[in-house]
Amino acid sequence: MADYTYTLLIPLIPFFVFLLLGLQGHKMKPFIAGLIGTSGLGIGAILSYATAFRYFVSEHVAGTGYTSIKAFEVTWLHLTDKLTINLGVLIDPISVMMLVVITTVSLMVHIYSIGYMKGDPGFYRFFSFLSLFSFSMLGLVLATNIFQMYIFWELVGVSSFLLIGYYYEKPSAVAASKKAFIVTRFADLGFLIGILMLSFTTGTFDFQTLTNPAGPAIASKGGAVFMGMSLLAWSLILIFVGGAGKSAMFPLHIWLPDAMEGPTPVSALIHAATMVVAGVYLVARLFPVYALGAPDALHVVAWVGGFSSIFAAVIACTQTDIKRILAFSTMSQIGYMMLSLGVSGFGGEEGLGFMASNFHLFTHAMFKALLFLGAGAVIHAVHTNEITGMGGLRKYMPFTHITFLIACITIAGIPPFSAFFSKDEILVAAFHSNKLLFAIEFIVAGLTAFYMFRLYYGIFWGKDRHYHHTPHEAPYVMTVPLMVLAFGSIFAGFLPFHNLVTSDGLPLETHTEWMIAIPSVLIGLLGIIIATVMYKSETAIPDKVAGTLKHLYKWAHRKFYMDEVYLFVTRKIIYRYISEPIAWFDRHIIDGTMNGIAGVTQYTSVAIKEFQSGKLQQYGYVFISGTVILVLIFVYLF
Amino acid sequence: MIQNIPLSYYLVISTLMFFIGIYGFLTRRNLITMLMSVELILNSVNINFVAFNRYLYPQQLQGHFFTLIVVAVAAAESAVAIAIIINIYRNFKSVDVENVDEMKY
Amino acid sequence: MNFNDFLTMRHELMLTLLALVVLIIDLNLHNRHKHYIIPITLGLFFVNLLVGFIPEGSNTLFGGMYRTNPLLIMMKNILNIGVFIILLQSVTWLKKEENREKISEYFILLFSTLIGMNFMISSGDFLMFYLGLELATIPVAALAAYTHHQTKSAEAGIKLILSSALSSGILLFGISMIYGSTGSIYFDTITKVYANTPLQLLAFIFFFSGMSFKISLVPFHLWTADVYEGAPINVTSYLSVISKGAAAFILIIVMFTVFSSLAAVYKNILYLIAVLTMTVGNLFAMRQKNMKRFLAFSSIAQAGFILLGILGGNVMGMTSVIYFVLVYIFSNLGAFGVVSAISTVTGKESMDDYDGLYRTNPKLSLLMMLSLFSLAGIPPVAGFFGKFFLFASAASGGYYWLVFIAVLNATISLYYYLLVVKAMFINKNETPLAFFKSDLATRAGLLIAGLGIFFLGFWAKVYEIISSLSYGIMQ
Amino acid sequence: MLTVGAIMLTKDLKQARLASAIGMGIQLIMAAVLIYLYLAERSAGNTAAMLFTYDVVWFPTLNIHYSLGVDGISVAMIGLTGVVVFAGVFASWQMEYLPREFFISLIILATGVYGFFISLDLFTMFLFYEVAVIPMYILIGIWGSGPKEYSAMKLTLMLMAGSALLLVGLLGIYFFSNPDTNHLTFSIMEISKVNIPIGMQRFLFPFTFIGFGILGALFPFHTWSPDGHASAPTAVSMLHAGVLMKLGGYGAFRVAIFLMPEAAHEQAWIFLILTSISVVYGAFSAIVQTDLKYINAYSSVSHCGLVLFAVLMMNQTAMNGAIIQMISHGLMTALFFALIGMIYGRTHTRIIGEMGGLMKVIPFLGVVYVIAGLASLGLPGFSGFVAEMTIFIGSYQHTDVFHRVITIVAASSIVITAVYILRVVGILLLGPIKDHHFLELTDAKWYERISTISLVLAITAIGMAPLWLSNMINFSLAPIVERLSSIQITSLF
Repeated sequence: MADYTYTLLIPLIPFFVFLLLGLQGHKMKPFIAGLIGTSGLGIGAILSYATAFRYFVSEHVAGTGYTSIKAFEVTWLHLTDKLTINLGVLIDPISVMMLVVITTVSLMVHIYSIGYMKGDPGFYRFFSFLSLFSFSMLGLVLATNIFQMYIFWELVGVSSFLLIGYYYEKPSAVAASKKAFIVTRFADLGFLIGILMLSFTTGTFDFQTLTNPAGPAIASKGGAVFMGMSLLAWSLILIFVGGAGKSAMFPLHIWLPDAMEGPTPVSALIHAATMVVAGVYLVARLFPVYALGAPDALHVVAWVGGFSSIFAAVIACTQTDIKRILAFSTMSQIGYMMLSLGVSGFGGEEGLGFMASNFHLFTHAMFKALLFLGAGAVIHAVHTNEITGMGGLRKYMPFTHITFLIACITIAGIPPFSAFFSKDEILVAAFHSNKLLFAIEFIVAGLTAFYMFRLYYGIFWGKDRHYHHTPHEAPYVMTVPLMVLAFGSIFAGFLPFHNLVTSDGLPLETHTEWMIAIPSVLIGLLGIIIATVMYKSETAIPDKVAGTLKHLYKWAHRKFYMDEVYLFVTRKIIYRYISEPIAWFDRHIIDGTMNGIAGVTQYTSVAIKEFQSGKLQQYGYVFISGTVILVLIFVYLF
Repeated sequence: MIQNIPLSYYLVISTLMFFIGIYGFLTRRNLITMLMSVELILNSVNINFVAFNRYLYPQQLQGHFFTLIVVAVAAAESAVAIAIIINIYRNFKSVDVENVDEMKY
Repeated sequence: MNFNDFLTMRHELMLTLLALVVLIIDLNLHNRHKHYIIPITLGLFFVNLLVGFIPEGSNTLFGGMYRTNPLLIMMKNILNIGVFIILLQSVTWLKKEENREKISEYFILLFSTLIGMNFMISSGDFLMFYLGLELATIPVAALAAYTHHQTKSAEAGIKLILSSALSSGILLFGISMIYGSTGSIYFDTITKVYANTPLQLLAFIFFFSGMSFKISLVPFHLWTADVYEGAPINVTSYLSVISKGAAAFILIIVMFTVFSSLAAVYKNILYLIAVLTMTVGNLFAMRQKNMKRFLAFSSIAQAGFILLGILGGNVMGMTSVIYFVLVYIFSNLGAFGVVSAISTVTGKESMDDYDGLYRTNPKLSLLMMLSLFSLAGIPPVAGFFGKFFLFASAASGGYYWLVFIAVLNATISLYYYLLVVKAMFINKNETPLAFFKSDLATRAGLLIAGLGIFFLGFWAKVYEIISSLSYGIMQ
Repeated sequence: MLTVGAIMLTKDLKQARLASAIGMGIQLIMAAVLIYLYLAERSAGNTAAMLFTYDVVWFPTLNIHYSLGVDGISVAMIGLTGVVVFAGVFASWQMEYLPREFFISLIILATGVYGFFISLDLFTMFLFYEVAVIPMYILIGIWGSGPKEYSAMKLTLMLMAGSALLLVGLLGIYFFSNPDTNHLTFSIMEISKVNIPIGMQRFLFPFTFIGFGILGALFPFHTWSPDGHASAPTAVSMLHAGVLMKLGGYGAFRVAIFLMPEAAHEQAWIFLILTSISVVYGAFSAIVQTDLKYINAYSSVSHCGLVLFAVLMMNQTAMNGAIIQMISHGLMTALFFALIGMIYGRTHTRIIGEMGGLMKVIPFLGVVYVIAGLASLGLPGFSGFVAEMTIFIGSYQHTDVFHRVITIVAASSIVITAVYILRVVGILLLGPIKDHHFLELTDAKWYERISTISLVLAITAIGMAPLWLSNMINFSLAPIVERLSSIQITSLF
């Protein structure tokens, strides 16, 4: 067994960077701060690559499956005899894959940010938050037990909160960060309750014990039945709620579009490549429990994923803010991954979906980060987010244009770019599992190609707009990461994922099913063509289409009024009909009772003052009556 | 001769005096009269003591002594009370109890 | 009468002597030099106080009419201490021009009542008891009317003398019935034969009403506030502390010895009366603005607490009552001392006049606060211990709900005590009472009270002594 | 060795603020040393339930002792008190009106609290309890703000009413502490060895529990808390919410549950419902408040409700969580109140609507406020998380369905907490600056930094490395839990 203890450093380095920058950053020159942050991540990335290499290649004994290795573990908190919260490092295929993804994207984003955030007064703050996020995210993926995951899950949430609200003087950013935190927090409550139930049924937090197919969690089949499903299934569904919140699955997705208020590199890192896929990772992590212990829960995952993906894709077609389009695209793609997990089985051929999901996660991280960073470069150049304020930028920003185009083609699923492979396998898995889900995904593939190219054309083609100053290409510190990611987007598809990341650790035989691949490519192309027709040069077609599908368009444009529903629930129901009445009740009824007791006492005090009339004879009366009453009571009662 | 009068007669008298005293105390407006009513009460007690002693416990003298002492104390009490009543008269220009209610509530 | 008998009756005899000495000195002093009486009397009384502490066993005199034992001596000593503090506190007041000619009167009357109380405490039969009671009451009425040019004082006097006459009448009527039904006025004899017959119950209730008047239990309390307010302040403190304390002592002795066979019945009465007294006393106290009246009602409420100890009906109860009275004497004298000091110098007695007192007279305010906290039963001052033991003894009798009501009442009482604290410490006042310096005697009086308030609680020895003495009696 | 009491008595004589700062600093060091010594003793294998005991007979006839001693729990609470008092003294550094009296009262208050935690005798405990309550009146009444007299009176009277209940409970326990030999005792350790008759327990338990519960802001007896906290001066709010309210939780398990386990089992469900109402209700109330102190006060109601809730769960983990929660909430809420006081001292308003964008002008306080907020909503790395998670997991391990369901109800408060914390942070610190006067504000002074940093350090220290604390508490909880579990649970429903 190889020693992986050094992997501990991968999350710890960003953590120390965070402390350093957070406490001392304001005294540093911005560039130094940026450099420290970047180099911290750089070391992490190198270590991650080394780990990946060792794990998958050099230390791997050919012919055997990949096992999970606990590289490091300490007890953090001792709860009961059985339950302890440990902190540690777990090395297995998916965590190693995530390490690579996170450190790569994060490193790129760090480098990019040096250019993007130049001149911002909170430069060091930005980098310290980025480091905090990297630390949390790495801690999350390396978690050895579900509770450690929860811990870092929360930390990820808060660093996301801090980064979304980075421009804290902007009310919309503040509102967005608040929304993101509260929505995910709500989801986390589900996660927490899920953990509680899971730990109660299984008596452990540890992933290795939990996911062991012969272990108690799976063998128990979940204990008591509640509303037609076992407690285990319920707990898994609740855990999935947590994942859905983080991964912006319907109906907990509403925070994601707003989260685009954050700086664009943040969107690229957190809200495209890493944090939002934490939900996928969570389900993948617990996959054996889902698949073997409670398939019911897995169905929920699949359907939520499927619905989210089409839901988001439709909305994406109508949005005009380029970052929001990308955000909905992200949601849609994560829906894919979820669905893929949902339709997967455990072990062997059945586990295709699992593999595909992780594969797609990997490729998606590359191309989506690329898209966001590209969008960032565009925004950096034109100072607006609105697609209507852009056009004809390909002349001014050639690097950005090319890389963006690569990413668009990738997401559309055109071979040989990476997403073709991952998406194809998802479709295959869905096809073998549930035809309806397959159909949905098939349509989504077309929609994806359509809205991505709509975006692409909107930005880079069409007429020049009135720009304040001539847009110019971003500096190299920004374009180099674009190119690196573009490289990743193109070639990641050739990684032998089916050998590396599978549900049971054993290699998986895949073969391209042409009956599915060809139609999917075709529908992707169809989407591209439609988009080309409609948006390459400005025509009246889009308006006409929108006019014919008026209601659908309007609904989709308003994101199916989900925000309004939430506003109604929070503002009206919680605020107006729960909190305010409770506060009123507290002030007037409870407190009123307490004051009332005092008031009654005072009142009585005044009411009986007539006894003390100052008249001697009345005193006599009272005296005599007192005696008489006592006599009556006691002589005749006893 | 005394044997012909049962104890209860004395007791009835003394009880009547007691309650007349209380009644007087509660209804008379004049402070002096009130004082006299109190004396009635005390005298009813005296009758009680003497009667009990004579009828029930003739072999001892406790009741008689008690009576004597009560009489003496009552005298002292009246003296002080009347002194204060005079004082009241000086201050209030009246000995009506109704007027003596400066302090109340 | 030999020397031993003198020792036995030393409290009473010394006081009688003292009263006579004061009288003689007074007769021989020129009008201008009357105030010399004050230090002389104080000195002599202090001797009396010390003599009181000479240890002495149990003894009886006059064929059982007078009896004494260490516990009773203890009670008398406690009263002596209280009187001594009062005397110290009244020096300033006595030195006033208007009182010059009446200084000796004050002392003589005060000592007479104290003699009465001592006799009452030591009484072995109802005759002695009655004598002591009247001796303790009638001079107080004269004292209440001491400042005869004030209408309030006169009113206080007449209210006290007439009400107490009525109550004595009723009490006597009760005694006469007791005599009639048992054939004796000796406590020892009565204890043995007393039973639960209606007549004897009736007699008991009459007697109890009379006693309740003395410690001002509701509904026999109505005279209290008026008399307290009208009487000169030092007389008020005497009434509220010494008279009440003595009455509480007697009540507990009588209840525990003479009427012990009625315990089952009288406990019900006490329960009722205790609740009434605490509640009504508190309710009235809440509204008062005049400090004397305020303290009057507060002392009514305190009397209700005393009943809790009696309800306990065991050694603990007895100990706790005596201990409580001791603590109460110090606490109340602390409060009254401050009120008296302020009233004597400035003539102000209203709570509103106390606004902002802390800024000008911090020491007085602090002592006042300590005293009030002690009265309210707040640790670490002695009142807490006093109250706690009372409650404990009631609880030992199983009266948990009564304890609960009592503690709630203590909470209400805390409310109005805090009102005074608030006035002194919190309320802003443009024109607070000016700073003044009390004379030596007053300060000594206040200091003793303050020390007592502070240390009595921690000094468990006091409680232990009382407890051991009570133990002897209860056996 | 341990006579914290003695040290405090000498300290009472010191008067100036410097003296109290030094005194409290010494006290803090003492607390740290105590914790260290305690751990050293334990690791040396000393397994006695109470360490460093000190026992003097006080009232022999009643068998009242002045009995002190510590176990892991009280050591932890003393550590908490040390930190909070220390921070409190620094937070009120610039007290101008009657400073000497202020610090003396503060120290008396602290004395009461320390005494309470180290008491092993019910009488002493009750005594210190009341000692701790009364200075509050003076402190709030004189140095408070707003309707201070009303609040002070309300607080004092309600707490005293609580002590009325408590006193009945304690006396009842006393008189049944040794029914066989008639040798009554107030000693907690001795009473824990006997079984109070079940009938009496049924009667006494509500008294005792509600008595302590009022101090722990148990619904519906919590209304003193918002008013009291809102009116109190900074240091007093800190001490009160931070430490004094913990007396309730501490007493509830040390006395009510430990000494009357059968009744506790029987009646727990009633109080569980009440406490879970506290938890959720406090949080909901906090959402709509506009005064910073009210928000925090309701949040305290919610958090302290969680303490009592966990105590009532009566298993080792949950109770452990309860104690950590006490410490954690004590630190956090003290930090909050300190910050609110500092912000109020600058902006002269506590209405959140009137402020905004403060992060820009007072970044230090802003950052600390955010930290406090995050700690309060249970972010990992801070103590709140440790406490809440221990409570929830512990509670959920209960075999009874009712307990598990109600745990979920209580757990839902974490979302509501997030809502009101973020609401405040959003309005208060972030966004544009509302009032140009705010631009002239200055950031924290050195003493304010000492105050806040000491609290933040404590919060993070517990949040990062909770194990030693948890183990220390666990060790001392073991006998209590053992006693609880030895009871035959007779029909909960």
